[in-house]
Amino acid sequence: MAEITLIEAVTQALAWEMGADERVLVLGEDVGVNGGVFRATLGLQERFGRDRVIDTPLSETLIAGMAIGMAAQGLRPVAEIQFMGFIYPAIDQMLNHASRLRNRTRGRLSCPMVLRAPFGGGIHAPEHHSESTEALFAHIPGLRVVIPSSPARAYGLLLAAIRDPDPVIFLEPKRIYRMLRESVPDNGEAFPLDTCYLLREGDDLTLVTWGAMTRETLAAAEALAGEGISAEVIDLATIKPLDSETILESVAKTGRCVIVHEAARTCGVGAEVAAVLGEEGLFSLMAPVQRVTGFDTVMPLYRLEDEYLPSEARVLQAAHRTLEYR
Amino acid sequence: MAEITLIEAVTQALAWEMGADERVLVLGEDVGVNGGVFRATLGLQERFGRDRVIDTPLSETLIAGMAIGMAAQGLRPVAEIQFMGFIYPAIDQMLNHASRLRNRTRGRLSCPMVLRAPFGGGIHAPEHHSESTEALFAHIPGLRVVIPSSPARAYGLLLAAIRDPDPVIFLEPKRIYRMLRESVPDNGEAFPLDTCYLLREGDDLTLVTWGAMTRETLAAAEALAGEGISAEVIDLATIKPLDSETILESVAKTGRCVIVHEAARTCGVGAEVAAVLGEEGLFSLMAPVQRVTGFDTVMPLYRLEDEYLPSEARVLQAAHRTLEYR
Amino acid sequence: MKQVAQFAIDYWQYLDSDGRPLDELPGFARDPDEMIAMYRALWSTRLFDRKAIVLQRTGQLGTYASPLGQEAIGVGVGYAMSSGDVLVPGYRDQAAQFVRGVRMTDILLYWGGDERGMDFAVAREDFPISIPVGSHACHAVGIAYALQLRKEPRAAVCTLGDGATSKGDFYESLNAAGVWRLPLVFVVNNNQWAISVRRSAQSAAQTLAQKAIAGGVRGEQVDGNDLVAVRSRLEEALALARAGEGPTLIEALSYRMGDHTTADDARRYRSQAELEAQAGFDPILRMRAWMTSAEYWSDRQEEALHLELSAQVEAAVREYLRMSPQDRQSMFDHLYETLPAAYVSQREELADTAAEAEEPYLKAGTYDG
Amino acid sequence: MKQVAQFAIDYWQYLDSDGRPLDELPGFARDPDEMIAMYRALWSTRLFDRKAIVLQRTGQLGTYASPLGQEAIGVGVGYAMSSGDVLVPGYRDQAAQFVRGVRMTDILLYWGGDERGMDFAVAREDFPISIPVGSHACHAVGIAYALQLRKEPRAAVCTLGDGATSKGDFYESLNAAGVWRLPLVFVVNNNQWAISVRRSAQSAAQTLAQKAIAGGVRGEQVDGNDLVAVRSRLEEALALARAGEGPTLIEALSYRMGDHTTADDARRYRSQAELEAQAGFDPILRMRAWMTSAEYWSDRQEEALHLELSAQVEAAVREYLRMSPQDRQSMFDHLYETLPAAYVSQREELADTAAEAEEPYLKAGTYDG
Ligand SMILES: Cc1ncc(C[n+]2csc(CCOP(=O)(O)OP(=O)(O)O)c2C)c(N)n1
Ligand SMILES: Cc1ncc(C[n+]2csc(CCOP(=O)(O)OP(=O)(O)O)c2C)c(N)n1
Ligand SMILES: [Mg+2]
Ligand SMILES: [Mg+2]
Repeated sequence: MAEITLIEAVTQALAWEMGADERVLVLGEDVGVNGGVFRATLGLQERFGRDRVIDTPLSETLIAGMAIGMAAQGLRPVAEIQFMGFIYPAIDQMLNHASRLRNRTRGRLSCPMVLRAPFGGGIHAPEHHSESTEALFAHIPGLRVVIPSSPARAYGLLLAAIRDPDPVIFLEPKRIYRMLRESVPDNGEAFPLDTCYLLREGDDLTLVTWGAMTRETLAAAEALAGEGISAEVIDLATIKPLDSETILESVAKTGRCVIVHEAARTCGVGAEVAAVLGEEGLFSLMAPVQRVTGFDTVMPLYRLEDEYLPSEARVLQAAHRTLEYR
Repeated sequence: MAEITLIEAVTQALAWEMGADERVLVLGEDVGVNGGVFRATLGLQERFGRDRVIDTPLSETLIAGMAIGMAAQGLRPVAEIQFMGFIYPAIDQMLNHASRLRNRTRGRLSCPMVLRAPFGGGIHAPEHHSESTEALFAHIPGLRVVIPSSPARAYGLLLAAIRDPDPVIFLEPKRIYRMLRESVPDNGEAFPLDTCYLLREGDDLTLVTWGAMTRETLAAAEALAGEGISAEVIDLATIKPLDSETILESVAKTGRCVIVHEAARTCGVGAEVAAVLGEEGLFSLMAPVQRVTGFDTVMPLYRLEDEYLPSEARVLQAAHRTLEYR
Repeated sequence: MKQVAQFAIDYWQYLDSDGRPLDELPGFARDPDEMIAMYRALWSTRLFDRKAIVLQRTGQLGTYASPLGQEAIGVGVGYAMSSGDVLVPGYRDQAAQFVRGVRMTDILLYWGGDERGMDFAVAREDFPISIPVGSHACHAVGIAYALQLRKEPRAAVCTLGDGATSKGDFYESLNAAGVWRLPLVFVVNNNQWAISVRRSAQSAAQTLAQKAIAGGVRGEQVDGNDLVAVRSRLEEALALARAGEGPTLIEALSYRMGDHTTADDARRYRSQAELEAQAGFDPILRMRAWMTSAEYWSDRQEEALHLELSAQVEAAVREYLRMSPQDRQSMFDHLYETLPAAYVSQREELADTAAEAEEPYLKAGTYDG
Repeated sequence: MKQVAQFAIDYWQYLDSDGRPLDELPGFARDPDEMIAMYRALWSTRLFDRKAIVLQRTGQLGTYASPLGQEAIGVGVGYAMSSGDVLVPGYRDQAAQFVRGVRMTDILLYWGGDERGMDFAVAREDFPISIPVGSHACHAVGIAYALQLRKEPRAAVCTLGDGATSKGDFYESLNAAGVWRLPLVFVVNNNQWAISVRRSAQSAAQTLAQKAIAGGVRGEQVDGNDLVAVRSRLEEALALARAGEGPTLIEALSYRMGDHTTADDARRYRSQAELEAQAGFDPILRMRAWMTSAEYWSDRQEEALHLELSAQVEAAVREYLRMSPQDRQSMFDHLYETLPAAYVSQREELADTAAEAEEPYLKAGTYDG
């Protein structure tokens, strides 16, 4: 079986599900003949036609809003926002409508839609193309927010997101779109949502992360192993709802936790993880929880973006700080 | 001196500053002859003219976006969003532009604007009129987010917000717009931003809150006093940037902390406060940090809204839970 | 310099303000039963409206938006639509919703702060009303797209106000509907006001119908207080929509005779004189005058109708007032199809916490929104 | 039924595609120096553009958006504007920015990932490029409002693309500009494509100029490859704006001869034949043909011009490549006027952390955006 990249896994999942379920369709800017600017929808229009692979006008509010109408009609729209930097005009639709259509109609109507967007820094893209603002969506009741960190999880989680009966924000870490390959059987098997994925077992400390930062975090864990320190690495994968049990169990074992994310620190999803630990895991904590995050600044243009993004070195620093407490 | 309500204090601050600084102007829906749906801008158009008290078309993206253009031109726009439920189309402008105009131009242009909006539940308003989503803004680098909880602080903080050289989101807890009166000298004196306000001193535990929930929190502190428990009450007031020092000092003294907010729990500003405590105050904590918040559900229509909002009873329960740890 | 494009906006009216036909009337007007049914619908909305305002004033209903004087738009929309069409309404479209089969009790529940008012027993594909102005136009695009994709001879109708035409989401929707030639009709109730902002302050466009031109969409004006004209133009637009001829924007000219909502006091910003000048254009009086002259209708029938409809309204109100509130845990029951494990404990916490004794009605009218 | 409103869209052109005057030319065309200056500006943009693409291809510049074939729009805008006017540009408006005095080095710095490229030494009230398509239209409204409020005889110009006309923020801005009769000119560079989406898939409107009708605003088309026409229509619109006659929307018809950006490969979605069909409409060839026939310009001058401008471009490139990156702490230095205490420790943390050795240029072209 050929090994594929994360972005190819996204395409593979879309193609599988469109083939299996004619209610599924794709819409967004340049998703048609161009296959999306990252090629996530490559070949889909040829295969499934222009009616189901829809190039929209340049209108992000519309993209989200019409997906809601489609979903209410029983379709399974997968809408693409070209970059997360352009998702903000869609927040109104996601917050005021998608997240609550089922609730407000007491289940009469529902909103099984997926809103996909590439996000995060590190590819030296232009201004407004590199932010990570998943926390905005994680705060909105009624939504799911899912972030894959490997080709296999991209495939399995996207299938799950499309099949989920409620709205899902599916954020794709574009820095690792093509960074690694693995073989991903095209078998239509979804992965579970609402659960963390354990990327590495360990006893000495817990590293919690998601998305592209799994790379630096795993690298840090490897480096720590070289020092004889055994780090557990947890990929949140679904950041809303949060599987706090897995995190709490891990920290109950290790007593130490470093949270790593690209987004700005203040009110990032790391804060929620830390809060859960402070509420429900306080007495297992042997050291202060550390957050290694993007800074509370505007994401700089690309010359300085590597200074902004958490590095393996910063993760290691934090891990060491955590381990100093005895 | 007459005693005034919080909403009157807002009007008083606007009138003062418009009188003192001709660069200040007000814009929004129905802010003109109608004086705003809550009367925040009552009488301003008569006094300062239609050019400086501007009824806009029904266009929230425009309201925020044109304020940015005005601010860049040296004006000091105070833009009103009629209810926070309609602020979301303005997020794109605040996140992608207002928050970074100074930064991206290396200080050549800046954005001294205020975006005001009434927020929160408890007045039995229609759907979409009662949410508290301050956390969305608190996550955005480059913004300030300010929430007054008394007439005096509304006056002093709004003046400070207008005079601040950077963009400020000013959220007004509408439940207490007319709930209490105090005398607020109309002297043009601003209150400091970026600092918490200590509403009540105490030694046994720290209650952290902001906005309308200061009422229930103070009431709980009073009830605790009756039981011989001395609670310190901190009003964050500026939720971004967060004055964590004041909180840490208080918790260093009390060892216990309950955070109270109306917004949904997950990724609310309470998470950030809890995270800061877990990072920098871990060893003062004698009990898990408790969050008493709105639930992670859609804000219900008004028949059930009082069940959604944190009550004095829920604050007391949490306080007692916290005090059980010895 | 050469001219490369020309456009024109037409205005439609069948009955003048005294109910005199200006032209040959459309076919449905020759069917007395049909006309009487429509006339009933006007009155049932108006009587409902009167009662709802009383309920609000007496603390038995929350903020409520009255369609007073604009009932012909909703009734016309409702009668032009087939049951298989989908309505995506604003908050002032009770008249259309009633014709579609939404119960008065539902509308009361909604403004009474109870989500069950959005769980319609019929018209189950219709959207509940949209409070965020203009935002529902996008939903209508998605719905119309679904109908078109499935090649169903159905159409969607989206109703909104003059103020809503200033919103970007309305425009994005209009434009997209044009691109895909969707089976979608936008109906703008131009009642001249958006709360305190008059039509002229909302846009320099001399008509709102011409907004359609920006999307390459058909646009026209209709006298919104002329029920015959509204229904007729809607039927035409819907027929075109179902036949694959694409969307239409219809601006229905009317006037908001009441306050914006019960939380508003329009005397603050508009003159009594302006209001009085509109009194002669009432859509119900106009229909009655014509129906009387056509000998479809008598004073005796009028009296009986009021008695009958008032009883219906009273029954709905009784049902509304009798309904006990939902369980507090209900706020978790429809959040997701299956409540995620992460929130189960919150649901339990909620069930455990006894809130203070609760007063389910509106607190003092502290705002206008 | 009666007609209540009529509209028409005009199309303006002065030089045909071979540079032959179609009409009496505007006054400025009789001034050889002025025309030569404009012609220089066309070429300096084009030579800059060629160089920028080379820099990107060789890993010395990030993603970059070429204005190839559309230079006349920017130059016309730049020359029509007074220095006191304010430009609110998109990302494909280098030509206008250069005329306004923005340095080539600044544009290189911007696409080279360095914020200092937005700190213009002149035109200091002009906005930097807006990447979020359409969003800057709102800023232009605010700027124009400020100019009008202060009764200054100045105007704002907002440039955007055909794709941007589908955005709600563009429409909200257009509509508001109409309401307040603001001194504001919207210039739509209709280059027929928004990345891979053709003009016809963007809107069913037969012209983009007619979008103006939705806001009650003047709208017209101009041949965007005819520099004389662009400047002339802009001058007219700006004169009206400054005279209190309100906003204008000008659709400048052109064609995107290059890829969307250096990250795009247009061959994926458009045919070679379509591209070739456009080759004869080049704005520079057209100007040169006319200038030659008017005896304003010779082949000898042309040669000298290329040498001179190439040297200028090279100098700018050298300056760009010589600039050392900003301190990493700079990312906190302009975040607020004064860095709040809460973030001081983050700034220190940043200063302390040595990031891995850094490669400041674009990583492989993994996307098109
Ligand atoms: C997006 C949004 N902004 C503001 C409001 C507050 N608001 C409610 S109704 C209204 C005026 C709407 O006017 P119009 O569209 O003409 O409809 P009408 O109420 O006249 O029927 C406003 C500003 C809202 N509900 N939604
Ligand atoms: C709001 C927003 N959505 C999407 C994008 C990604 N994007 C960049 S340019 C572009 C196409 C713009 O087309 P047009 O307005 O015609 O301008 P052109 O590039 O042709 O000059 C898109 C979709 C963006 N920058 N902003
Ligand atoms: Mg109206
Ligand atoms: Mg274009």
